[in-house]
Amino acid sequence: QPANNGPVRIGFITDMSSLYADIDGPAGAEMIKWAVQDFGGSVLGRPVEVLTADHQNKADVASSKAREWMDNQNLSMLVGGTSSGTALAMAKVAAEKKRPFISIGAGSSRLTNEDCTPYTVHYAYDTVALAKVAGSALVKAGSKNWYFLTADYAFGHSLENDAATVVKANGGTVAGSVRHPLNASDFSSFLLQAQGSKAQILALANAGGDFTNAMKAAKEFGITKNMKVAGLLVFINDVHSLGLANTEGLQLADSWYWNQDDASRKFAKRFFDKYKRMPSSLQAADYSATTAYLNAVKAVGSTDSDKIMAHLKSVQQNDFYTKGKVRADGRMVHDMYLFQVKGTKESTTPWDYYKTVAKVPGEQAFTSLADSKCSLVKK
Amino acid sequence: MRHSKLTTVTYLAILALLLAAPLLGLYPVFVMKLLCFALFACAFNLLLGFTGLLSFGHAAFFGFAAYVTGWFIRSQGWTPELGILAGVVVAALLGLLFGAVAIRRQGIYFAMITLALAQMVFFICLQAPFTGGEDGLQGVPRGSLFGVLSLASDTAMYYVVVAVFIACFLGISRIVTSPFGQVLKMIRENEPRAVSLGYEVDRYKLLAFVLSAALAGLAGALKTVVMGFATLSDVHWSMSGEVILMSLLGGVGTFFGPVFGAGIVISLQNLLADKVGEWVTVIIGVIFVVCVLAFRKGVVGELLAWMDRRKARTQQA
Amino acid sequence: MEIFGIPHQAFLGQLMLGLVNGAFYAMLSLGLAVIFGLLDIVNFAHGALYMVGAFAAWIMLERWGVNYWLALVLAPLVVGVLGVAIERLFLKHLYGLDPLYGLLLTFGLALILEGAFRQQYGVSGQSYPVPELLSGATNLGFMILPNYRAWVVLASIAVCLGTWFLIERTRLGAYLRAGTENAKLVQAFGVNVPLMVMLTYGAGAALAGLAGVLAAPIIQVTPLMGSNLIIVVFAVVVIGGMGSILGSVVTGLGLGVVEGLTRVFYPEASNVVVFVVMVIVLMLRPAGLFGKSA
Amino acid sequence: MTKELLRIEDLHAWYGESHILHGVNLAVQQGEVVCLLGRNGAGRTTTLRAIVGLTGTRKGSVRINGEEAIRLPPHKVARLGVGYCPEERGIFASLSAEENLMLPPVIAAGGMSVDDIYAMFPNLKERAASPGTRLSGGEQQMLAVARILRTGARLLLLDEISEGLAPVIVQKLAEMIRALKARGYTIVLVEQNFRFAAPLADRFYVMEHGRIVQQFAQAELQGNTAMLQEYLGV
Amino acid sequence: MPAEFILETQGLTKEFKGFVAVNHVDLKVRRGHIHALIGPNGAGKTTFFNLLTKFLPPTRGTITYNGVDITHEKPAQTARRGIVRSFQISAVFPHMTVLENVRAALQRNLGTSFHFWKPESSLSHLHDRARQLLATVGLQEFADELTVNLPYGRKRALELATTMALEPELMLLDEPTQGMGHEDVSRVTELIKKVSAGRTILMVEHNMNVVSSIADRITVLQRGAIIADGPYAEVSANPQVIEAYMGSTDTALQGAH
Ligand SMILES: Nc1ncnc2c1ncn2[C@@H]1O[C@H](COP(=O)(O)OP(=O)(O)OP(=O)(O)O)[C@@H](O)[C@H]1O
Ligand SMILES: Nc1ncnc2c1ncn2[C@@H]1O[C@H](COP(=O)(O)OP(=O)(O)OP(=O)(O)O)[C@@H](O)[C@H]1O
Ligand SMILES: CC(C)C[C@H](N)C(=O)O
Ligand SMILES: [Mg+2]
Ligand SMILES: [Mg+2]
Repeated sequence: QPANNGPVRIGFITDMSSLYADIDGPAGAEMIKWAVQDFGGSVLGRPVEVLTADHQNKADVASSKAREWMDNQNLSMLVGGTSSGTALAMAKVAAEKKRPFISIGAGSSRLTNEDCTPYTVHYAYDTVALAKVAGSALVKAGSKNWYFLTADYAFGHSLENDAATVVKANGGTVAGSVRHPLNASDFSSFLLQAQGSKAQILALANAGGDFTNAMKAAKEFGITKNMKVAGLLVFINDVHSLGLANTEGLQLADSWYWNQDDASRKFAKRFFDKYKRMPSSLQAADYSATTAYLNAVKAVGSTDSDKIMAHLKSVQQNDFYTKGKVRADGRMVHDMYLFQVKGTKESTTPWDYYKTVAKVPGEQAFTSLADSKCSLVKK
Repeated sequence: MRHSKLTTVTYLAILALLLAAPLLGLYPVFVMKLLCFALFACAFNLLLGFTGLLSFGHAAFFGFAAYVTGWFIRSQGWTPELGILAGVVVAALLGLLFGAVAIRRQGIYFAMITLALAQMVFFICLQAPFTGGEDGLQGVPRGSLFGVLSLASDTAMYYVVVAVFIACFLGISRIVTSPFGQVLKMIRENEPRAVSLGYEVDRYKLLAFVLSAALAGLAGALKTVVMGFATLSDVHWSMSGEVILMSLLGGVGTFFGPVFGAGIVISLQNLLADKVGEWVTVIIGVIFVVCVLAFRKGVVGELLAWMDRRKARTQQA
Repeated sequence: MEIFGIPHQAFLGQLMLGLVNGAFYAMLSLGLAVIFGLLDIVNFAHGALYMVGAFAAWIMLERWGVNYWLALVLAPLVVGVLGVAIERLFLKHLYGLDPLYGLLLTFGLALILEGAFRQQYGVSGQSYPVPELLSGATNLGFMILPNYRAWVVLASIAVCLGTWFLIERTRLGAYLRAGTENAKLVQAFGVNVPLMVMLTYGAGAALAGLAGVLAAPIIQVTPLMGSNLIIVVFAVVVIGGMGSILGSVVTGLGLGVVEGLTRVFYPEASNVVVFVVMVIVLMLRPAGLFGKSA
Repeated sequence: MTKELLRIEDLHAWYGESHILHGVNLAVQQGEVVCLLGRNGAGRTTTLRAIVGLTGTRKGSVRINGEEAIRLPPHKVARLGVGYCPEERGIFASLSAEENLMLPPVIAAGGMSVDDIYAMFPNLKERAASPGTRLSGGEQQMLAVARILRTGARLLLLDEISEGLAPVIVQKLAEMIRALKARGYTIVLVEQNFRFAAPLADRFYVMEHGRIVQQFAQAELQGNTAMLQEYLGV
Repeated sequence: MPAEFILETQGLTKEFKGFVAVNHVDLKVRRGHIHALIGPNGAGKTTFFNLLTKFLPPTRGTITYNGVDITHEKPAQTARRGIVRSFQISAVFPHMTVLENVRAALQRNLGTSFHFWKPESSLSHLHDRARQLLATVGLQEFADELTVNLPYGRKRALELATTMALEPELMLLDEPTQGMGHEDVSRVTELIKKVSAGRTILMVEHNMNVVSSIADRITVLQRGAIIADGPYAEVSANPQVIEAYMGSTDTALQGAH
């Protein structure tokens, strides 16, 4: 348990330099600092400090750093950034040291399923939601026979699994899958393997740089001619770097889009002024989660982890990013969206990329408590 | 041994420091990590410094043992000492395999072959089902030593690590001065001559390799128990490079050099990681270059040489 | 049409990719062999120089719009000059010492180069576009052959043969070979060895740089691209035996193909197949396929 | 009038930190054969190496053909017309015997032709295609001498060339040195084998502990046996 | 009763890519002899030694040692049987003391060389024997010197002491006096004579003074084959030997050195 005096320290460990750095990274860290500033810079009369570190997508780096902060810096709460492998590792340390851990960038549904802990909150999205929202839309649109190109680590595995379940549930079939290392430099041989499968759809169960590179290579090798290539986790940064010409019509699932309402646009504008690009959903969630935590501290009057967790699990959040609630298993349940990338002509202003196809209520998007394998859920 | 009085004093001082470290407010997890790497470097130095073989694949033993130990403790519920034992045994076997292949070639080839074999182990760890791939093995519980003494507290764990480290350090010193160690020395000095005296040098090299691998495995296994995880970083070639740097920086072929080198490298990484980002790699590289160019004996080696010179001078005078 | 139950497109495609990879193995192991042969240094920085070559091409394109063909000449030159600088500043001091020091020093240099580029460009890759002239693919009827990849294979074979000829069949080559064994003595005969060694390292580095430029349009240009490759190349070198230049070329191409085939039949093993081959070869022929038996 | 081809003054040389030569002085006239005698470790080899520039640091003066060579790198020294045959022979393993023979670049006109060389050392012709170090010890020695005869060097520095050779070959080498002298070569011999060197040399220098301690001419040989006995045990 | 000949080769042949370096050599070495092997450069003497000590595998032929066929044994095995060679270049452990050099050889018969858990002091009892051996070669005062610091001749002496520590029955010496000054040559010659007591020595030597003064029997090799075999006086008078090896007759008796 964190000591109840001295500064309140919030830690943020994420990929600052590698393939996920644009999606979250340094800008994500800045969002946490903004949230603290906007909160007034202190809570319960104690100053709030933000520590940040780069885990380079290495679980060992993430968990050592987390442990050190908790042992030596009296860390009150940890925000986990991108990459599920690191998030699972940090969740373990946080549980051992009894500190709230809010995972944002990581997608693996294991965080609130097999590997749930009393101190984990999974805030933004997860692989089940991606599968259910993006996957089922594709199957329903007629892509019945699937082949996966999967990033070979916790996130890719979860996403492939969860998507396969959805495909099968909707009457589709899975022809096979091939796994590529995280941050792969050359996708050609994986794509040739996929090409041999004769499946209708090549689903990319990866993200960030891996997703964009796989898309490009698929084009170069002519895969796009006889297969439909779809991303299961696509961020606005990816669409931006690939360009609308290459992504038009792509359907994708996300938890937030900068242009969805006034509050979002206001946040987005402030972000844009600093970074000359629009925030990703993760960066928005970083801000939102920090605020939620600080509110909880204020509400319970201490940084006591158990009290805070109880509080977080009892109140409804309501801000520009989310209108949801944390469930017993730690899952933050909120609405998810199915977006479609606009064509070059439809897009009128800079970063005007998405149109909303569907808004999926949280209860439908995420695993139901009844299906949860989390030991915290009483059945 | 040379400088025996000074050596004893130094060792006693270090022993005292080790025992008192937690009381002095040093972060025990950090010191434990440091000791694990120091042990790793000593194991490596047994091979490079005392047999003259440069292995560029020692991460394989360190890392694979880390996985094996982690797996037995986490998935099979073994007690830590059994898990560590399993790691050491597997590392020794792996050492036997590596050795059997690599010892057929000498010098640089030996280095490249060990590197390549280690890379193979890396890929196996990346793909094998029990290692957790890129995510690594997470959340390995420390458990209770012999099922009774809980290691959950850092202090308990710390003294166990210190005990193991001291035992191994003394063990290595013994190996080096043993009859076997004498043969290793002959091999390093003049291999054909050793053959002509009737020593089947390959067997001696192999035993040295296996011992070194087993100790490196012990270091990795211990690290898993301390830190609670085993990941690909442990088997990556850069880890093999790091352990070389530690030995080189401290002083190849000296007893205490590798410990010192490990101390410097680990502290540097710790200190710099947050402040300079990727420059850490650059800094490590620069240290490497400086060591090789100007500092081949390493810190401890240069110190010993300096004391030798001084002694010689005072004798002359 | 299928070959062993694998659609022929995938089969030939993988074979083709294997050959392309093999071309890089060949070029890099060739450079390694030249440097090793002549300076007795296992150039661990070779991978990093390859990476620098690719980055040089990419930076030239981004900053100054230098096109591929020009970069194909300029980038190796840049890397060659870097090599000369490395030789003058560092390696020069190691001659006559145990070759292991050369390995360690260049390992340090590799870390420095890699770290510096990581610091500057991060680890996620940069894309380099395929040059206009070579973009597109040729449909050979039985398979689709991306033009650029065909070019890489041809270019690398030409480079390798040229280097082989220079070293094994010319007087300069004889100086170089003798210089590796006893540079002092060759110098005492009146050959300007320091100059020769410097240029050799520069040339070896330039060769790595050239491979880097050739690779840039195929893979992501990342600071890590070299270190991932170099260890496989070491294995290739061990398999081929450092004895002959031609050996490293043949082995490089051959192993690329073996790897490609493995990807078809047992993809899980494709990462390790080269190392497995290495173990087998070492068991049967400790000196490597083309090495002179000790 | 004879000309001074080599003059060494106050030559000091070091290997690392060990100071080996402590001020060597000697001079060799054109066309002369001069022999350096001394015990093992006296510094004779080091003297030759220092002339060519193969020791660590060196100080003093080495004039070859009137040109100061002390600050020149070895390849420039060689270009002044110096041929060096090292004590350890220095045959290259990666070159064939013939490539070894052809290796040293020709630095001046007037060297021996390859045919002459093969006539002098028939073994070499027979083993021409073998890797250099696969030759027997003695064959390597022949090769080491033979290859500097090709280059046109006029000042030959020969270190223990009779070592390890069969008596017939040693006799041949003696003939060869006479023939070279007749052709006007200038030769500095370092020899352990006094009986080989005694009839060949015009003058002798005796070294001890990195210094020249004695010098005498061929004619004075008889009168110096007692001294030689003391220094060399001959 | 031990056989009269300690070592016999039959039809021993070594070819290098078609070049015959050792050609069908039948050699018998009598127990207790100092047997010299001479011959012009490139005759195949070193190669022959290499065959005997298993550093090279023979192309054809057999080697019998003490009645046992050892043709296909490994180098270390023949060493343990009692055949020990010295090298053409001096072979010592430079950064070990003189005493440790000798101990290195004595240690082998202890059977504890794989015992990595025993202390160094478990070897101390060898020191007496080591000092004895050093005394035989006149190196007793140098016992605690580092070997690098010894002059060349003494290194050869040390090498001899080390070799003797193995209690060899048969010693193979390849040019033991090469590169030595005159004093050292006579010292080493004396030494060889001394240590030959109770053992057999086969040596290659170009220095005819040495050969004539200590060899019991001489075999002359030319182009890999034996051209003469017998006592010194007989062999040195053989015109074929004079032509192939000794050169002009007047130097024959005194040798070139
Ligand atoms: N590379 C070296 N490093 C250090 N010391 C050396 C080196 N080479 C020779 N020495 C030392 O220099 C001294 C002179 O050696 P040098 O070889 O010149 O003697 P030499 O008269 O030629 O004797 P030799 O008969 O042994 O050839 C010796 O004490 C020797 O140990
Ligand atoms: N490994 C090898 N490969 C090819 N030829 C070889 C090899 N070893 C020796 N030879 C050749 O075999 C012949 C005999 O060589 P060896 O070394 O036995 O001669 P030697 O009698 O010891 O001569 P020396 O008195 O000059 O040392 C030589 O002509 C040599 O070139
Ligand atoms: C930001 C994301 C690309 C990270 C990825 N979803 C993961 O869980 O590892
Ligand atoms: Mg000499
Ligand atoms: Mg010989």
